[in-house]
Amino acid sequence: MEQEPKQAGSEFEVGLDAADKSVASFARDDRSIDHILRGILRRNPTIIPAMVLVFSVICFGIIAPNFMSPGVLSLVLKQVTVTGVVAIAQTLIILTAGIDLSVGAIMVLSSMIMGRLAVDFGIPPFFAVTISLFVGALMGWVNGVLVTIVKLPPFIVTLGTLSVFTALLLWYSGSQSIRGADIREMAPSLLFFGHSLRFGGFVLTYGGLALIGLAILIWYLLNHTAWGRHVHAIGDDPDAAMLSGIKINRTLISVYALAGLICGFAGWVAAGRVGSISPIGFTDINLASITAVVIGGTSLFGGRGSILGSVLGAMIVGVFNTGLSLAGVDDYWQMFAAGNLVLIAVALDQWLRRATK
Amino acid sequence: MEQEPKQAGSEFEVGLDAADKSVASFARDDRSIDHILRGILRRNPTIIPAMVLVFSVICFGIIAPNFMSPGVLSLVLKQVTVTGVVAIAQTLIILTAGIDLSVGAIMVLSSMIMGRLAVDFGIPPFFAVTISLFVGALMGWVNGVLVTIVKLPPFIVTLGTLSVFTALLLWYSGSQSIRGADIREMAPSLLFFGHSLRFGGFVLTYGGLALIGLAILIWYLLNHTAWGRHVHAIGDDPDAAMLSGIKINRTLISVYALAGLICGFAGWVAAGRVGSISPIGFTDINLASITAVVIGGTSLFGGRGSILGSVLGAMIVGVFNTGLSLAGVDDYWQMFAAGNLVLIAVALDQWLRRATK
Amino acid sequence: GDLTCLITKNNTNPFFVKMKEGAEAAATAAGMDFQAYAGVTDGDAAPQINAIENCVAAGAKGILITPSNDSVGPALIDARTAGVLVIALDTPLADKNAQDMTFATDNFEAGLLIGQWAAATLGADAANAKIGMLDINKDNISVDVARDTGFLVGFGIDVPNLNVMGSETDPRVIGHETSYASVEGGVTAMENLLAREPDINVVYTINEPAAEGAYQALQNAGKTGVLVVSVDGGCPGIASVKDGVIGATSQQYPLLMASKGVEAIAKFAADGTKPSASDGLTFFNTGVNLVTDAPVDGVPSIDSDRGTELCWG
Amino acid sequence: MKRYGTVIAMDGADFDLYPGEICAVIGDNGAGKSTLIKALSGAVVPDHGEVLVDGRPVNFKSPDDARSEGIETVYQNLALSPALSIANNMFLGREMRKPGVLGSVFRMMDHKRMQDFARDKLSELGLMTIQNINQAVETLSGGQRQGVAVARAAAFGSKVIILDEPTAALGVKESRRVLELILDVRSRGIPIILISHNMPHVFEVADRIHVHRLGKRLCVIDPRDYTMSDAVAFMTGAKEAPEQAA
Amino acid sequence: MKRYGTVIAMDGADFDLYPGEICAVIGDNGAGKSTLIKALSGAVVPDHGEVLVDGRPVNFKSPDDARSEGIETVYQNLALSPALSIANNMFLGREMRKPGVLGSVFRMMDHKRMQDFARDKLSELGLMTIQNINQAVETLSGGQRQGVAVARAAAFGSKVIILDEPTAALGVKESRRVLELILDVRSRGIPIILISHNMPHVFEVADRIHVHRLGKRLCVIDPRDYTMSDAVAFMTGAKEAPEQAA
Ligand SMILES: Nc1ncnc2c1ncn2[C@@H]1O[C@H](COP(=O)(O)OP(=O)(O)OP(=O)(O)O)[C@@H](O)[C@H]1O
Ligand SMILES: Nc1ncnc2c1ncn2[C@@H]1O[C@H](COP(=O)(O)OP(=O)(O)OP(=O)(O)O)[C@@H](O)[C@H]1O
Ligand SMILES: [Mg+2]
Ligand SMILES: [Mg+2]
Repeated sequence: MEQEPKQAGSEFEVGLDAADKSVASFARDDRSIDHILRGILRRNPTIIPAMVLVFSVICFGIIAPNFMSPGVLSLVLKQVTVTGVVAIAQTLIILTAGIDLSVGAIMVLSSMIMGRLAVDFGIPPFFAVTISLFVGALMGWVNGVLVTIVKLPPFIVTLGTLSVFTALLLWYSGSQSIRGADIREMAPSLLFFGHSLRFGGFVLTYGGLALIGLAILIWYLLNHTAWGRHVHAIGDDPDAAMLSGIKINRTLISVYALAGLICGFAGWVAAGRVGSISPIGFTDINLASITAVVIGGTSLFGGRGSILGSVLGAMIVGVFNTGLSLAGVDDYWQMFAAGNLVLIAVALDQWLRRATK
Repeated sequence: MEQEPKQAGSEFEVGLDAADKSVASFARDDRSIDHILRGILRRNPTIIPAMVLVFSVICFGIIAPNFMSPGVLSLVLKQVTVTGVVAIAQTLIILTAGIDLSVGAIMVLSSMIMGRLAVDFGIPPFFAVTISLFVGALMGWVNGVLVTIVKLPPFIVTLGTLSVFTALLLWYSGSQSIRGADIREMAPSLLFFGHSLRFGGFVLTYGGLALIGLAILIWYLLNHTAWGRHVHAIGDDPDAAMLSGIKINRTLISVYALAGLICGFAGWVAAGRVGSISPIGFTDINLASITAVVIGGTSLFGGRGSILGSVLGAMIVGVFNTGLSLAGVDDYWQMFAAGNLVLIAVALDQWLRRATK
Repeated sequence: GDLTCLITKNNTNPFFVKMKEGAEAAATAAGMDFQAYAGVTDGDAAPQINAIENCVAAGAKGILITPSNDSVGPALIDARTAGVLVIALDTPLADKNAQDMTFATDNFEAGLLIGQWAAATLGADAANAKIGMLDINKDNISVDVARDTGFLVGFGIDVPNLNVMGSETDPRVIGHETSYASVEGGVTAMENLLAREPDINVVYTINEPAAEGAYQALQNAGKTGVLVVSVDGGCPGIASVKDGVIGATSQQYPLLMASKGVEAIAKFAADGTKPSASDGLTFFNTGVNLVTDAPVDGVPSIDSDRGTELCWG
Repeated sequence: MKRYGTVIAMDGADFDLYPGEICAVIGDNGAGKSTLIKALSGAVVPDHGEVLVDGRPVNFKSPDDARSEGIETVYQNLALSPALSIANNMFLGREMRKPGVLGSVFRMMDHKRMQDFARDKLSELGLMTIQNINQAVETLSGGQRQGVAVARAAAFGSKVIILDEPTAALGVKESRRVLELILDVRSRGIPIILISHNMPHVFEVADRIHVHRLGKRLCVIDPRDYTMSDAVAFMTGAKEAPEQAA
Repeated sequence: MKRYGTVIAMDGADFDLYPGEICAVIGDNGAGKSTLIKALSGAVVPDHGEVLVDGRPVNFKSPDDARSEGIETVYQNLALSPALSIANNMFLGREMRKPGVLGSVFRMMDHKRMQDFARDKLSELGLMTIQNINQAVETLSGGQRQGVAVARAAAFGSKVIILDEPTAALGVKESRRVLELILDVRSRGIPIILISHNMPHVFEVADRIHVHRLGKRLCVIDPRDYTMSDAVAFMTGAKEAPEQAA
């Protein structure tokens, strides 16, 4: 039964030329204020943490007497600087659907290396800082290689390297801190980020400025370069990204190395903040950075989130801690409040996202 | 152009009756030993941690002089009992593709409640234990409700409740421990699991027996009841499980509550292990339990894993810790080795899984 | 009233919790407001720096602090510049300018007393004793180092470096294990030491919970007659001395430190006078007593009944 | 009616099914066919509207509720658990227990009975030769998986069986088997709802065709009265739909 | 040749493509069609065998390598990033940079140019009216997504375009558009590989038909010489295949 090839289509498709050429469009809600607001929130999810921040500042301004002063507000900024910088690194990793439990270890180890090179070995601070940043990036690179080449889940990789880096830290430092006086004498520039500018009662440390600058830089990279699009695509759906021709391994390794570099930088900022370098320190920064990222609205499943949100998230936690303590709330209850804050912030975020869909 | 309905199919399908009715079968590898071994490994993935355990026991037997004695081997079992019990709870959560950072807090808080009820308030031990187990289950239930009803990611939920439960613990205990002497006097049965049976040099605590019994019980539930199949299905693909008619929320809440109950039970076992009840201690049990689960070959992505593997995983870590400390290795290097152990064990597991596919 | 701040190392060690309760009671009695803060981990300065800054922001008149680390020095100097009286409790700061005064027990002295007691109790056997050391951890936290080396020196062991733990080479010391100053850590650490050397007959412990754990492990292993010594002198610890669980402990007085500290701040707030050091010392010594029911010659001690009267919680 | 946020996926989608018939649902991509059947099978809870079974209003809160009414669905995305075995998947949510105290008190599953039943059902349907009923579903090819999903629905559906594009990913041979199965099920008197984009298939087996457009029932036509090209024209809006015909 | 563990998914699958032709690949489910084209497009690295482009052996290690040779593929599972916009998806992996120092030093993307290009391509293909080129792909219907994937391949494929079951999930109207697009691309002289289970579609557009069976090329037939029922018979093993015809 020979048939005519290249026919114009099955006979039942003849009517198609007359078919409706427009895409299906469904009835839309009226453009009520509610609707417009939802649209704005959907397009700018960072507004949610921003509003939470403003709201909590106002609340504490009412509850805690001294809270609404330039001094206290700049204090909050100062206290969240290190967490904020690390949260930026953590955001990068979480955007790729990973998680980094080793950020704190990388930060403290880089900082220790910087200090010992400059103070104990008398290497010029510039080189000491460069080397420590490089070592930070190297540790991140190791994480990245384990995640991509050995193909282990990021949680496992960084759980393992957390122990490994901490062990190296304790061994390398001999559990000895480097005293602030020695640093000030030998290499004062290691404490650079601890200095500050004053505008009336408002005090802005160089560390705070560095946080803002870094946030802008990474925001630019994520939103205005091809690399940033690739990072989002990988977090969104790694298989799709691979099939789209993105070099997954190379991009992922670069993300981990960059995160390591930022953690190394955080080590420098931390030295300025604390005024000395100690092998124990910032013990809660892993969880604090994850908390900041999560409160900032970045999804732990990857692909969705923002750097600005994470910085705001870190500030929200800072406002709560300082605010509660100024309000004279007990330590336990601060911890209690922090736990509830995480739950409420994320629940609110999820709810708003569902509502604005 | 009316057409005849109910025709026997399009004309191009006429030849189908003669079609090959067998499923596609591809050339198979020969049944070499290699092939058979792979088949066994694929069907029994628990063999991998079991082999790692045996191998590491032998290694330490060579390195550390006293290691291969019944006393030291029973010491390892004793030291991993609490971690093992908590790892069973953690396995349940991880099988549903969740993670529980609050296991340690639940355990210590339940144990504290048990101790204070029995010792400070003189409630009969039986009721004190029952109430504390109930409170453990209740805390797990809270996690489960937040995960299912409020729909927050388990990582966030338990990060939040970790702080909340710890705050409650500090508040409730006033940071006071309950002394062993007081417990022995008022309610010796709280220390039940610290007693032991002796077989020659080999000492088996009741806690160790409880661990084995609990592992068998949960293994039975997971593999021989419908509930266990549902837990696996939910971890595997929650949407598919929901569409298959599984009551996802109810099952998930039951998993979290059961995990809480097991953590409460771990608190009882821990009291026997330590001989007293203190709000501090077991600080690393969260990570230790996750490590044990992961080394035991359970996937963090849910749906695949085994209880027995987790118990073996806990033992592997125990063997490493005790072995290294007997070999006189410094704390740092124990930590270093533990980190590498996680990485190597999981890499090996992944590699074997790929190779045996 | 005026605000007093107390900043402790953590929220979990009963020593600091009692210190907080004592300070709060004293502050209330003196008609002052009171705010307590705690660090997270012993040795981690960052949370304490935040706490110092928050205290200054809240307008505190004085800060009582058990510093985790000398890194809090600069923040304290800033606080002093802002007119806040700074009193270090329990642990002095290396930087003299960082504090107005230290109210403390000499931790080295506390260790020395139990070391001397253990050596004297063993008598001639001290020459071939087998000693297990249960420290907090390997981080060389200053209190940990002072008690550990104090004990060894008191026992008559040569310690070349008093600033770190484990510098001695004497074979009588079997090993230093990490106990995290908790009962659970104490059990595991003691078990590991016993696995290495079953004939240990002297156990130094960083504090009484660790001692409790060590005793538990010894009992499980069926060991009797092992000398367990400790430092702190909390009421549960003294009860353990009474029960024979602990041979001797050096009792400290955190409540005294806290209440003296609060008094000093109250005085400073009232008329600007600053506290002064004890005679012949650079700090205000709140004292230490050896508590044991088996006193030995040459080492002054009090018995457990007296210890119970003085204990802090 | 069902809204996803601001999108109204389904509005005024009346749907009737008569005993022992095969009712096909056709419509453009995104017309709301899957949403309609999800509402019928409890996977999605409609914002308004009601479902009647045997004239009695029912209120499905979950797929489980629908299943207990005897409504079985093969979803577009299959809804199988990849790591579980074929037998476990077939019995997911309705596992058989061992008889006696083992089953009632210890709630032990009867693996053997479930495996036998699953093997019987699969070979009865002649859909494929499965070598090992304990094989994980993830090791099956797409066609075999579709077979398992269809077999599950056919084995347990007592009132209605719903199939959402059961042949989309299937080859010629495999599609034919599914169509034979559908006719076989109807011959047992169980009505079937079939969603498909394949017009020849639809016209071959359907007793009535429900045309869905922009979230609404456009019309219901009898395949004997209209041609495929009419159906396509209605569905795409090229031709005015007839007044409700069936 | 490609093995997945113990399964040999492809063995001896020779494949030729001539300039300017549409070559269809047909075969049963699991015959290895997707594996074959994944090997051609670099998504899977074959264990043995080689790929020649213009007679020159190439060695694709990743889809990126194939893309830089001008080979564009629409995979069965689409390979779009749900959270990224349509424009971003179209340019994923080959983003345009701003001219001048902004682009070369600061590596700034030229959002505007990419959006314009994407809008042009989509409307040029007449495949759909997209309201907003910055809409996330996850907000599109299945048909619209398929359209984006096809448009991407058509816009950038300069040597070969590979389509793996591009119409499986599409409605009648949407399928027709894709077929028109395929013919349109061929008229630009670019050869196309089309995998499909839809025989009428295959016979309508293909110049040659490659029949795949059990991981091997069974035969290559000319649609003018054989009927659909012959092709189905070859593919399912019902009839002996002819000696290599093309
Ligand atoms: N979970 C969801 N969230 C938001 N919108 C949805 C969701 N599910 C479906 N929709 C939208 O509802 C509409 C109807 O979708 P539905 O899946 O019912 O279409 P369909 O007729 O089954 O299409 P197809 O033939 O492609 O399967 C579409 O516009 C779709 O984008
Ligand atoms: N990642 C994988 N792991 C293991 N086996 C695989 C994998 N991908 C494909 N296979 C197997 O290889 C064989 C060929 O699969 P392939 O996807 O190429 O078939 P296909 O011809 O495209 O089928 P379909 O028409 O259903 O798309 C099948 O038996 C399949 O089960
Ligand atoms: Mg659909
Ligand atoms: Mg395919």
